[in-house]
Amino acid sequence: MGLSILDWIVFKNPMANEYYPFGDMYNLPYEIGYKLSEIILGFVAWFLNLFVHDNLWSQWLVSDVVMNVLAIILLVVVIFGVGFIVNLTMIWEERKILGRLMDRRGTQIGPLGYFQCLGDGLKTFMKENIAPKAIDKKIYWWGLALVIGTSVLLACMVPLSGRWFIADYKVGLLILFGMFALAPFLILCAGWAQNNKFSLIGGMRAAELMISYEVPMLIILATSCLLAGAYGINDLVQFQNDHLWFVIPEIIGFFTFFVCAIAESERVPFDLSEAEAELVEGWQTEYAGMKWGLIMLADYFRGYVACAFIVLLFLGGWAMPFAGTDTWYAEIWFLFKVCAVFAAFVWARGAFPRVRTDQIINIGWRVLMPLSILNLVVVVAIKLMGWM
Amino acid sequence: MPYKMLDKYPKKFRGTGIITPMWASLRRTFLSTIHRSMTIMYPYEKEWVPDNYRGRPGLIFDRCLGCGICVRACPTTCIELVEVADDDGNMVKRPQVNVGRCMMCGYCAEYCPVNAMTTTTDYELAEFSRKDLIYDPRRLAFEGTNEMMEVHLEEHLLSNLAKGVTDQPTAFYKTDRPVLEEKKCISCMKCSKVCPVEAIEMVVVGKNDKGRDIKHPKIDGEKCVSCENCVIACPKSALKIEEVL
Amino acid sequence: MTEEMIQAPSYEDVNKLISEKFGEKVVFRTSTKKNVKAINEKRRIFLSTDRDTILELCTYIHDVLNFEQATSVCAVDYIDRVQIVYHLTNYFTGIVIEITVDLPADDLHIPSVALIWEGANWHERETYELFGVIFDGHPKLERLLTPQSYEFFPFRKSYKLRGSE
Amino acid sequence: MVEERMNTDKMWITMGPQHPFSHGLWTLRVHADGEIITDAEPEIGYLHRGWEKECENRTYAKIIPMADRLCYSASMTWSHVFCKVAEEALDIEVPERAQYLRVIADEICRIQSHLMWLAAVGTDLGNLTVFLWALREREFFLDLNIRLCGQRLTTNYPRIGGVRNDMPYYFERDCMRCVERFETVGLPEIMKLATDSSPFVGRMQGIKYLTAKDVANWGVTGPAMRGCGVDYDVRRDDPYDAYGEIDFEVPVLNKNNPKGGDAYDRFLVRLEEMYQSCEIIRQAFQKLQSIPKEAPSRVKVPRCIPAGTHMAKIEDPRGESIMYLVSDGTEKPWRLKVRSPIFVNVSSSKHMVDGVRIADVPAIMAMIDMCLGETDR
Repeated sequence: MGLSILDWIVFKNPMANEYYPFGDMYNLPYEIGYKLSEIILGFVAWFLNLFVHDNLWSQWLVSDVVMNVLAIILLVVVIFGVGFIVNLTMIWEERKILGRLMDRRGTQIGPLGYFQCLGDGLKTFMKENIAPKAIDKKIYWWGLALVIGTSVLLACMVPLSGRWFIADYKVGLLILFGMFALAPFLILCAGWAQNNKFSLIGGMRAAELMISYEVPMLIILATSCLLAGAYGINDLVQFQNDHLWFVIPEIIGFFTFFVCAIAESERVPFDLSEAEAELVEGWQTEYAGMKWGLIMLADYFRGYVACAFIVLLFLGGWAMPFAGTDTWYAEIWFLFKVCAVFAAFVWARGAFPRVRTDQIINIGWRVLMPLSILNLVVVVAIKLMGWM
Repeated sequence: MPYKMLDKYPKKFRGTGIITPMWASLRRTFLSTIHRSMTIMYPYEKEWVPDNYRGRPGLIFDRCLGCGICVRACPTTCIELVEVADDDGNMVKRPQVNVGRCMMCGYCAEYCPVNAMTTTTDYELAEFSRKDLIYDPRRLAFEGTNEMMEVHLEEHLLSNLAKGVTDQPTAFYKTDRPVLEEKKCISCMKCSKVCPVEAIEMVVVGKNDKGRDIKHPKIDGEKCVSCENCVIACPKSALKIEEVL
Repeated sequence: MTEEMIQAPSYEDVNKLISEKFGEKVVFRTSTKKNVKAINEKRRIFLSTDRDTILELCTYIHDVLNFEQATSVCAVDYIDRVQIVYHLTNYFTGIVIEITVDLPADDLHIPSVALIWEGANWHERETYELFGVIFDGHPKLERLLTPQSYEFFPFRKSYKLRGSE
Repeated sequence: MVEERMNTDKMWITMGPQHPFSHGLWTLRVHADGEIITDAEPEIGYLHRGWEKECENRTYAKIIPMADRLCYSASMTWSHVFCKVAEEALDIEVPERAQYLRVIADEICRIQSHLMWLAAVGTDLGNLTVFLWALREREFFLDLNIRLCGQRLTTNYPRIGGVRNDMPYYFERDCMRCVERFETVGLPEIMKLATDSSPFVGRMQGIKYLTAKDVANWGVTGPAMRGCGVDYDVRRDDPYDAYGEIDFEVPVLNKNNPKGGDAYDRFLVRLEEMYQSCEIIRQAFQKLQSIPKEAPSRVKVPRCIPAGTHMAKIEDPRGESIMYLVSDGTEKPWRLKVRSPIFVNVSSSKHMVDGVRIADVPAIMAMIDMCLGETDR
């Protein structure tokens, strides 16, 4: 190893790394992380090497193990960072579209009002952080942490393209959905732990909501997987690219899933568990200060995941018509689709009032459930006829 | 006269469910994107208000008589008369308004006999301390005062209306005049001292037992503005306002 | 209900029926106002009675004359006496009956009409807390607007306000 | 530990005074069995100012701006009812031009008050778009208020014996443009989100039927009463000012329906009332044209009111408002009693929310259009 810095930062092929975690799959964020870690570690190693020539520390720093560990850490940071920025964009998008819809201007700070969310976050940080005395402390804190944690984890687990993923599961959809469906349970616990009647009712409503829409949602998910013949997200997208976006054969399922997804991410018109006109702030009533801010953020993460689900299941994921799945802009294309779906979420929020608990159960079991079964029947017919 | 809407929306709901609201909101989204949205960006652009807007009270300093009608008309007692120097350096009485208590009812402008008090279009009144909210007579002057900001009191007398006269609007300061109950008068001359328009002249009506002049106030109806200062000042309640109806 | 309900009794009906039924116990007052539309068009009836008759009178007015709404119940402190004023409305004719009952200042008890008209409930509670008039038979005679700890009745004339205005 | 503190059977939930559904400071304590309400207890008094007592220390003219402050969105009708009662005491009739001007101002006030209510219904049911669109429409009428009397909300427009000023130039043109726009563009657009939207209607339909008999007995007045089948409107059945000469329809639903009306009926009645108010304004302007512009709009009244007892009633946007005046011959009233419609309507909220879900409470209470200033006085 020489004295030149270029001897230390050589930009190796990350897949040639001995400990490359993704097998034979190319991973873009890992490569970004790997290159970053190479720059960082290479620079440190070169600097040490200036003083002590050919020392072991420098050699160790640029070894495959250290490089890999730092690369994985940076991979997570990159993926989370992108997810976070997408999240902020979606908050901005919602506020802007909702503003236009309500005949007002929306956010104003920064270019096109983009920095308003940052300002609001800062403001929320400055709020007093209150935890009531008569709470069940463990569940109060763990419920909060898990709600936020699972939401963020979920958002990170959503692959943006065939090369942008955190792990490649063969049953990726199921794992994602399992994590997704965990939240109402945590909300129930958190609502109970606050020793507040509004929170309790909010938590109960979250559970009530869950049983009414999650079954049709899961049926449609299974239907899509049936159509594609796989549970893996990559396979699903590839199948849609090869044949047809599922929104066309599963048009019923698409709309049903759309409604369910709004309910799952607990947004207006299905935000029963935090219905502010009846329950103050629902299950978040006693979470003050930045706790509330993080819950809000987690809500948007879940909204992002719900939109991503719709895009993956029905709108072809990152597949571009006539260009395939391996385009250089696959991630951007995917996120664009997600934002477009989210715009529809916002649109629904602007147009409709909140529904009642009995109405959501009625809708869930009398409308969404038969529709999802109908969707299944259609898909089975398509499969049997061998059209796809 | 039939119902205009209830017939269209009878008991049973026949709307188009979810399509209409979604369409309406989408339409508005595009409209407010293409055109301006309805809101105004307040600190940078302000809503136009007509001249008859009732903002804080304003004062046309030179017109004011210092009669104190506004002080008595004010429902929140936020006006008081203070002594200030006028342009010639003489000390005169002029109203000072505590805008912190003012509720912008416009009574001072309405009852002012010479239209010296006006309403103004000034509505941005926030200050850093309560002391700053007290507007002295000079500060009360408003730059853009015009005729529209004066409130003209135009009352009609019921007796006139009964006679069929409808084109003679008047006001209390044109008709109501103090009258003297001569027995009670002690010739103290307090009334003539407090009169802001010097409408009271003390006239000798005779001599008393000790040979001093008995002076009774004589009120000049042309000058009088019915401010009641003499009525309040009279130690023996000899004067009272006679209302013309 | 012994007598049959008249849904929309006219001004003359009300006057006649009440004077027939109650005789001297109810005093009719007449208004001398000439320019008030409602009085000219005979939509106001002014009665005075005493507190022994009021419950019977109100029951009769509600059950037979179909005055469905107790528009307001209020008290006026005349220092030597307290007057309770009832306004009762018939929805079919728009006639308003005004009943006044004088109570001696040292014995402020009057039967409650809250069981006849549910709407009079809070009016009576309010009158109780502001004037100290006790409505016998009221389902829940508690303070409504002022704190429970108040021991005085703020709307009486003996309760002076501070300041001139 | 936690089990000891929590009663898992039924619970009292205190909705208010800082609850988003309560428009103002009041408390509705509900006894809930899960989500079903079995009992309720309204509590008011957080805003009690002793208004009536304060009036006893004020001259009659000074009470008018105070009456404006009884209710922020119906200030015109409150000062109107005070002027009515003082005029009754003086036994005078206001000039005809003033009567029509009062009618116009009253109806502008009614429309903007109802739009405020529509906005509140929007937030209560969780649709913020209705809120902002209704406020947008309301702004036009508040601008009319500025043109007419100089202020947006606290109008201070009627005077004992007339009105403050005659209408300004081009007011009729502006007002008719505004009304026409409201009828053809403004309100239909909001109604597309409200009456045309099945989720919105679904929140109100079938919620708490109230029968006409009950409603009359509870003393509920205003649109809430007319939606349940009681056919009574002070403007028509006990006409004051120029209302007797104007031809308009009082919206009443479920007139002969023994079941009574639900929240949706009460909702529709108010919407129709806005249309009728537009019609009243139009007719009032037509009638005004026959009265010369120079005609008196205010008469001079004495400062002292002769002794006696007087009562005036008016149809407020929220119901029937009454003032009962006892004058003693001086320039200050001896006693001024205010019968606020919401005061009585709130007292019946105990019965109104009985047996419904917690989610329905905002929908039901929104239909009586709370305003706490006049409730607590």
